[in-house]
Amino acid sequence: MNGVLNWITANQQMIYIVILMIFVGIEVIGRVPSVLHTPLMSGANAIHGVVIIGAIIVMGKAESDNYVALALGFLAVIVGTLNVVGGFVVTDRMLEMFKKKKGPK
Amino acid sequence: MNGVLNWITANQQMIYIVILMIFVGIEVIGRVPSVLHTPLMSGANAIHGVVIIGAIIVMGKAESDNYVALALGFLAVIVGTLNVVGGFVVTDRMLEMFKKKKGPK
Amino acid sequence: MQLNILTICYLIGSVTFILGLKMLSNPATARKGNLIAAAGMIIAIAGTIFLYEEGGQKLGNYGWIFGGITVGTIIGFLAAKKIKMTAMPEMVSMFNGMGGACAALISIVEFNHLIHAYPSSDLPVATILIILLGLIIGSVSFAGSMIAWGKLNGKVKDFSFKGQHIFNIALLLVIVGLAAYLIGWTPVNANIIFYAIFVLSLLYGVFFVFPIGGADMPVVISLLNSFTGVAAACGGFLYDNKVMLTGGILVGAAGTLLTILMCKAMNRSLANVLIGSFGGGAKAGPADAKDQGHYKEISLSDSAVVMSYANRVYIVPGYGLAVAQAQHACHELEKLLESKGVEVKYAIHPVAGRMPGHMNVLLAEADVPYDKLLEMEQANDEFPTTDVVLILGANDVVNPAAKSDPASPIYGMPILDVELAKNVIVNKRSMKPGYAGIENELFFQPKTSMLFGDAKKVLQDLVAEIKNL
Amino acid sequence: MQLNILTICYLIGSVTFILGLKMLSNPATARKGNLIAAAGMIIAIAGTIFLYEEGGQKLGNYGWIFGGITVGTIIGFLAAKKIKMTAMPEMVSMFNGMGGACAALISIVEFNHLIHAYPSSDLPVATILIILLGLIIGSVSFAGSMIAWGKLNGKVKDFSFKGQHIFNIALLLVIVGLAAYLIGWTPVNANIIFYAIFVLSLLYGVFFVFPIGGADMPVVISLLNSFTGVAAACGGFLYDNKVMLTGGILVGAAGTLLTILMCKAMNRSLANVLIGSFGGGAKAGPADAKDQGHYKEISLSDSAVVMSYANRVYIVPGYGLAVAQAQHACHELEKLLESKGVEVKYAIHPVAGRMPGHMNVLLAEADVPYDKLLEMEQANDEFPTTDVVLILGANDVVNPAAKSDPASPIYGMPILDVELAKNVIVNKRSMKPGYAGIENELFFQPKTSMLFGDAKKVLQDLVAEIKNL
Ligand SMILES: NC(=O)c1ccc[n+]([C@@H]2O[C@H](COP(=O)([O-])OP(=O)(O)OC[C@H]3O[C@@H](n4cnc5c(N)ncnc54)[C@H](OP(=O)(O)O)[C@@H]3O)[C@@H](O)[C@H]2O)c1
Ligand SMILES: NC(=O)c1ccc[n+]([C@@H]2O[C@H](COP(=O)([O-])OP(=O)(O)OC[C@H]3O[C@@H](n4cnc5c(N)ncnc54)[C@H](OP(=O)(O)O)[C@@H]3O)[C@@H](O)[C@H]2O)c1
Repeated sequence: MNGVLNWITANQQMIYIVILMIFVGIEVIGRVPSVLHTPLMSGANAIHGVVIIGAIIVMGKAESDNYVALALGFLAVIVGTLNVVGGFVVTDRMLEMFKKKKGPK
Repeated sequence: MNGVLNWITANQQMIYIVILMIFVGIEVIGRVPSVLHTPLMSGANAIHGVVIIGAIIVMGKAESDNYVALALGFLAVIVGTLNVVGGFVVTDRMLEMFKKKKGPK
Repeated sequence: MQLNILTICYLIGSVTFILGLKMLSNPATARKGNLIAAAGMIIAIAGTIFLYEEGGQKLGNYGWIFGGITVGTIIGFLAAKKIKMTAMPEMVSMFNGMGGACAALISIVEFNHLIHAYPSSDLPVATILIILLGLIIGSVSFAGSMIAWGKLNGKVKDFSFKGQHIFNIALLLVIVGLAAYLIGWTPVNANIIFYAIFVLSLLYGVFFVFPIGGADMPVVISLLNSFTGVAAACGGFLYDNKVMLTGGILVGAAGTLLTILMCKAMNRSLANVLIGSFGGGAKAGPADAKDQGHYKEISLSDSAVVMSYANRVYIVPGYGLAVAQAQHACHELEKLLESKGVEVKYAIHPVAGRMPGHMNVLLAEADVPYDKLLEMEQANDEFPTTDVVLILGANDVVNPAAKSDPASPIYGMPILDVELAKNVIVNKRSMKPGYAGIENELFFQPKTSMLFGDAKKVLQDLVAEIKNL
Repeated sequence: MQLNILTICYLIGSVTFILGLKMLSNPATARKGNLIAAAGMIIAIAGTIFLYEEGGQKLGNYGWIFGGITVGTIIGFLAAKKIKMTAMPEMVSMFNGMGGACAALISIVEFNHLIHAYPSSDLPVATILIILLGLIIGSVSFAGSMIAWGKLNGKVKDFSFKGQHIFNIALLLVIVGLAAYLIGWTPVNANIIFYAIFVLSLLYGVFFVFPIGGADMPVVISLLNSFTGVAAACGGFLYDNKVMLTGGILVGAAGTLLTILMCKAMNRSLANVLIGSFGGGAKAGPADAKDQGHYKEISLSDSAVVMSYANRVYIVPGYGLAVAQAQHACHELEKLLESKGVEVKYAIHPVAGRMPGHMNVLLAEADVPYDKLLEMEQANDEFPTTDVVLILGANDVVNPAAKSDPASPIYGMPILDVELAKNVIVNKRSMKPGYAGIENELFFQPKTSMLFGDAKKVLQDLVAEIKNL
């Protein structure tokens, strides 16, 4: 119990950031029209590709004789990049179709 | 320049909290109907009464022979409380008129 | 241990503030939201009093603290309860000023601590900076709110002199300059400079609000409100206190947006409000009143007849009704007509009066049932089937120029389309323009007839007339 | 110094993510939003590669890093470019899975570091906890996304066994139990347990998605999407890395809300989707098909005539059009009719097809000009003046039960009121129900005539017929 409390105090700023971020995440997309659901999902998908940063760090810290770490890290970087690049490109393609709409607008 | 950078890194979590809070503040009231403008203003007014906490701390830390500090602190506590109590009570009174509306709803 | 619990109290406080504000922006939940925020506030305050420590050192002077809180609570509670509903914006302004004062006082005390703790040659820069911010913003917000308060209850008259804006900017520059000097050069006489800044900030607050038209006070108050929020946030930095920081920033951000939304509702820009160019317009308005053709008047007795034999009468209340304090007389008339089988409703324009919701508050005070108040869209749908529209001291909100004349300052503002009704009776004291200071061609339309006089008096006479029919 | 710049890169990243997501939720700004977020991502990644240090120690293995990034970029770019528009949800699911895998891999490597650094008796609890969270959520999201991907491109069939849900819950409990054991008791064989958790998590992901109907995959993908977000946030905790933390949480929160919004649009509850009770409905549906009275059929040639002599023909595309890949044939018909002076438009229901915007994507692929697509409200206004409505493989979205029958699972969902038009021609292969698995009385109305057959084939024949008129 006390441990938890100490942890909370120690990480209170982190906790604030998390809570506020949750509010932002919810509020920010509150008004999305349903035709945008799929592109929005796809865009969000690309954003969590930020996990790649973790992969890069892992990779960069791996001792050059620790082949397991190197291999896994390498794999992680690849899939992470897939998530980022693929995600943003697919989203952009989906959104092309809204281009025309803007014209008349 | 460098000083600023160091300051940013040292307080990065604070900065995150401030930035996120700004987003939250803006998003959260984005859809308010104009008839609620005044009560909302009044409610927000009550909330910044949180400054009273600062007043309490000042008051509580004042050496008991430092009469200036005591007097000013005492004054601060009073006006702070005015802001908080008055603010919430007025807002509540303003909002009474929406009570009836809920009935038919 | 206790500090941990305090952290959680503050966490709860911050979250309730956000939720409260969110709920406050929706009619169905608004009241609950206010209470939730209040609850969070109590938790945060109680936590501070009993759990706060600095260097293992608890707070002292409990007597003073509780004394101050008690005094503040009693005064605040009574003031808020006693005040007339229509005078509430004044109250808000007053309380906002108190918040600003509180922030300023904190800065003063902390500054005194500082200059006793350190030789004024090496004061901690960051701390001084925050203290100064709190002082300046707090003082401006305090002084400004007091002027706004005075204007709303008529104690202070609008007043501006040539080059006022230049003067204000100059004043602001001096303040900033002194602050920079105090921080950068940390002079020996830091003390004097500090208090100079304090006084100048108060002065700036006064001159900032002075030139702005009394009608725009709601907007100004909302702006000062967000100032106070920022001042509170400074306190949050000073004590590394999360709930002050988040609460302050939250109000700062939301308040700024709200200010902008308020201006939008009257479709004006914030700059336009602050520089108050409407004042100029007001003078220009009546000038070209002549070339508007003729208007016809209607006698009390005729109006009495028209209304009591109508099926549906809609009342459009405006600022004039508030000025004349005629809400009760108006309710009288409504009840009387209803008793004669006439359907009476009120068409409420979102920015009728001088604050958002002004008419709702006004009529609520006279116990007009809420479901008799129609919002603008709804009313506009029903005007075509309405026999008589009675306009009581409203002007801009029924001005067709908002639709027809792109040159008009109110062009683009949605209005109540009273022309759709069969007859329009307008009560005001003269042909003078309203807030926006512009002519209203509605008054010159064949459908329209004018019923001059003070709203209260006219309504009372109308009631008498109808009784004697 | 460099670390300071890195902090700022991360700050920029976080803000662009928020702005990007905000802009993505508005048609006018969506595309720009996506690019902004992408830009922020690049800044954050580049910053990490060149500026990140740990204990004054820069990152190494640049060769591997750039190699991996290059490979990933090429594959990802090509895959995203080559894929057919209609197959995009699959792609999203695939990429989402990759993100999950990445999170899981990170956890594995970090865990290995840990057990070499510490005797497994005193592993740092908090770190382990976060590592495990990343592992579990990442793996579930990876495995689940792969199954969803398989279902969408038909490689994996729906499959469920009795007590599936119990089994899943049990599985989950085991995982949690093992994790708790690993953290609480830090046993010597931590290694084995860790990998057991890994495997079981993958398994859970598979069984979590298996029983859910293929049609609900968009919802599931959105849910897994938010899972991956949380997994990424774990990484953020692990490295005390703000951009990972904020980005992850942002997606976690927004994704969860989006999932719920998607369900609302089809008006179902999330629980209902996950437990997949619609499947049951599907069986129940056709049973009571008999007592629906009679429907009339129409011949190809007749339909050809009716349409080519109409003034206004509206096409209602549905899931069937996508199944038949008939979008090009459909565009053919449209152009042909237009050349005959018939006004042809498409009435798009927000949840027609199997993903939001499915029809827009489908028709966009056949280069149907965007301004030919009407949104539901608009279309419903114009149906009364429409001669022929041609329904191509749509069913639920034109089912009057949504308005008339409170018992219906789709009751309350807004629909296209095709009954308002003069004639309705329905093309589908049989009388079978659609996604919701319920009868559609529209087919039995006098106004309606059925034109059976695969959409693509029928459309091609129609074109031929009309040409020979
Ligand atoms: N609601 C807000 O938030 C807010 C805030 C600030 C400004 N405003 C602005 O205020 C305006 C509100 O429009 P409105 O139509 O309500 O008011 P208005 O346009 O200001 O017109 C009020 C009218 O009432 C008449 N009047 C004044 N005292 C009267 C009395 N004792 N008896 C009878 N009539 C009296 C005046 O004409 P006589 O002098 O001839 O009698 C005046 O023309 C809008 O322009 C709005 O933008 C609104
Ligand atoms: N848009 C989304 O986000 C989303 C996501 C998940 C679920 N849904 C749900 O999916 C449904 C969408 O409604 P909908 O009307 O578009 O589709 P639907 O109700 O599923 O009906 C599709 C119809 O197309 C016919 N069909 C199938 N293959 C065909 C072919 N090759 N040629 C001609 N017809 C064919 C089927 O009848 P036959 O078998 O007799 O041919 C079926 O009745 C809604 O219930 C919605 O809630 C939507």
